[in-house]
Amino acid sequence: MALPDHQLRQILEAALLAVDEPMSVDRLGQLFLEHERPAPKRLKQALAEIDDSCQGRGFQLLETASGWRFVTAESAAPWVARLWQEPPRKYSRALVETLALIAYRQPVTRGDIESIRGVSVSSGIMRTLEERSWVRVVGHKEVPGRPALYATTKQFLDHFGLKSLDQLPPINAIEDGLADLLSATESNEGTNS
Amino acid sequence: MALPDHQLRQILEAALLAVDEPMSVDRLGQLFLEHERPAPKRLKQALAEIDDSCQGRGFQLLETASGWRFVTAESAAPWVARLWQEPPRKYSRALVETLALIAYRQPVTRGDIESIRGVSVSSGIMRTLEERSWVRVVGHKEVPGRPALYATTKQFLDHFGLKSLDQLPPINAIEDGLADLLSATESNEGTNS
Amino acid sequence: MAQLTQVELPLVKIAGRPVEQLPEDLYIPPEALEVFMDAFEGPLDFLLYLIRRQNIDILKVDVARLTEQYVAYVDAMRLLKLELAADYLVMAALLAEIKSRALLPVQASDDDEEIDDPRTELLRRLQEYEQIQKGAEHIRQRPELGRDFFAAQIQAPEAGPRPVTDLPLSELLAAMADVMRRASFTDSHQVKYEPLSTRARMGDVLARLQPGEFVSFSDLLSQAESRAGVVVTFLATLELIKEGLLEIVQTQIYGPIQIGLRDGTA
Repeated sequence: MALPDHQLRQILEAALLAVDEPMSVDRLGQLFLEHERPAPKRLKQALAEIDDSCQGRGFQLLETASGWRFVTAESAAPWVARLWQEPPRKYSRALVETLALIAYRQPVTRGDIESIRGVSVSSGIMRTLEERSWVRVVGHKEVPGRPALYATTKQFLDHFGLKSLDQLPPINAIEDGLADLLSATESNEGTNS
Repeated sequence: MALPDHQLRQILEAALLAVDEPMSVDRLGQLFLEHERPAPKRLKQALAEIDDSCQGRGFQLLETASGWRFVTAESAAPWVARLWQEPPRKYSRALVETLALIAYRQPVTRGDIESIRGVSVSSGIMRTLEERSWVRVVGHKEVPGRPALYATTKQFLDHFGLKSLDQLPPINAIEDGLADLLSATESNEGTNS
Repeated sequence: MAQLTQVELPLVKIAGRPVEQLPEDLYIPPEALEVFMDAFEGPLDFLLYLIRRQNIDILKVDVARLTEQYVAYVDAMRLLKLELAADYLVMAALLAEIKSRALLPVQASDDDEEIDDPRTELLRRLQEYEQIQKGAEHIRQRPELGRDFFAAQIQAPEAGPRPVTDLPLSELLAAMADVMRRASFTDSHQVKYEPLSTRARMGDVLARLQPGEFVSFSDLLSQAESRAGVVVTFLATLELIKEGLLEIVQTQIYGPIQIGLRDGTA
């Protein structure tokens, strides 16, 4: 006994608004009793319809790594932010660069981070990133001292509205360029000598 | 410099969704800088329009004594409520035995149950049985301390699909059944050894 | 070649005015230089700044010129006796080495060509760090929860009563059998069982009665639905009286028999 489309949308909207975290399609399916449970495909279809119906409104449906959630429209952010006394936190360059390094080069050790940035990484930064649940230790490198290997988390993706790391623009595009340069440099030096 | 209507509605929607408590018209007004702040009348007009636009959706705008807030649509309540349901409870052995004794020996005091089971009955068990409406206090025994006398209820019968207590098999039948079962087990063990 | 997005220059403010470029031949107040250098994340970051200032690709950097600029700043810092992280001095030494190598003829033996070339290694590091800075910029520009969008959460109905697993009758009976088996081991009680219907009716009768209130016995009986019911109710009442739970009162001979809960305080 399938639920009518409009009722399905209503239930999904209500559940997504009632819960203060992203919900996976699987978890949304759990809302329904077995005999009425829509197939994942139908759920996704309904979510897409809800998404469409948010055009021009003060809220939007966002799909991130952990699932779907309603968030306020970005256009309303300057006003909504006034609800809170403190302005949103600003992150230091060191923190964002460390986060970027972990995001783009994971899994990495603290030593890797330090060698790429050319300066030591403060424990405070690693602690902040871990406290925010943006990075976590995913293992240990099998070298002397067994340093921890860090990687980003689902919460990191959720926080920045990302479905997966692929959604971050690539940064290595010039790596091939470097290879070209190296060979060019060598041949140059060769001719110079 | 007044904000256009659609932008005003967007901002109000976003703010009401971001805050999990009712917001007064006054507080909603505080979202806006002085030069753009709409008059209370215009705010109320915008709220009424938002309310209209929620027809048939999974949420609705509600005006309470302390202000406006979004709540989930009542029609979605049965599904949304499932979000918070804890997993079904399992009943402990002690509870089932206590219930069985009350069913067969009613009306009984807690002392009676304890003396038959040979162990004390926790208050938690009696409370659970009463909360489930399976047993209730039907009187007090006229002995020192006037202990409560427990009996099973109609809900108890309903739960087990019984029309009356007579439909419970007589004790000796259960005991015989058990004896059969035990002898069967024993003879099995006998053959095995 | 992929295009390089120009990353925002570190902004240094002196006396409220942003300083983007230090005049090279002018006197620099020591504090200003210190603040300026503080804006960098380390020697690599500073080198990237010097490269960007020339608005050229890292890969086309004139290392000799870069070295001169870098060393000039480091020397200025040392001259002014300002504290400078050791990393900066290490980098200065590396740059000096690169520069001196460039002046020497290239060694003939090229068994281990590129690995040992400090210039290549430096460019590789600069490029890698620049990529990370680009990555940091991508993250910075992402809309962020709590800044660009906020989680929506509204009031929802509360959870209903907690569901329970089914308790099947068989389990109830098995439990009873267990209890009885254990009770027969202890053996101290001789448990006598009235027919269940009597037991159940005893409960019903008690439930019907309010403390301090008497009902007529015939009223109780009339509750019974059948002849058998009357008998059961009668037996139940007798049992309750025997157990001292009920009080029976007759105010006059042949008068109605009144039944009530026995007063506990009596």
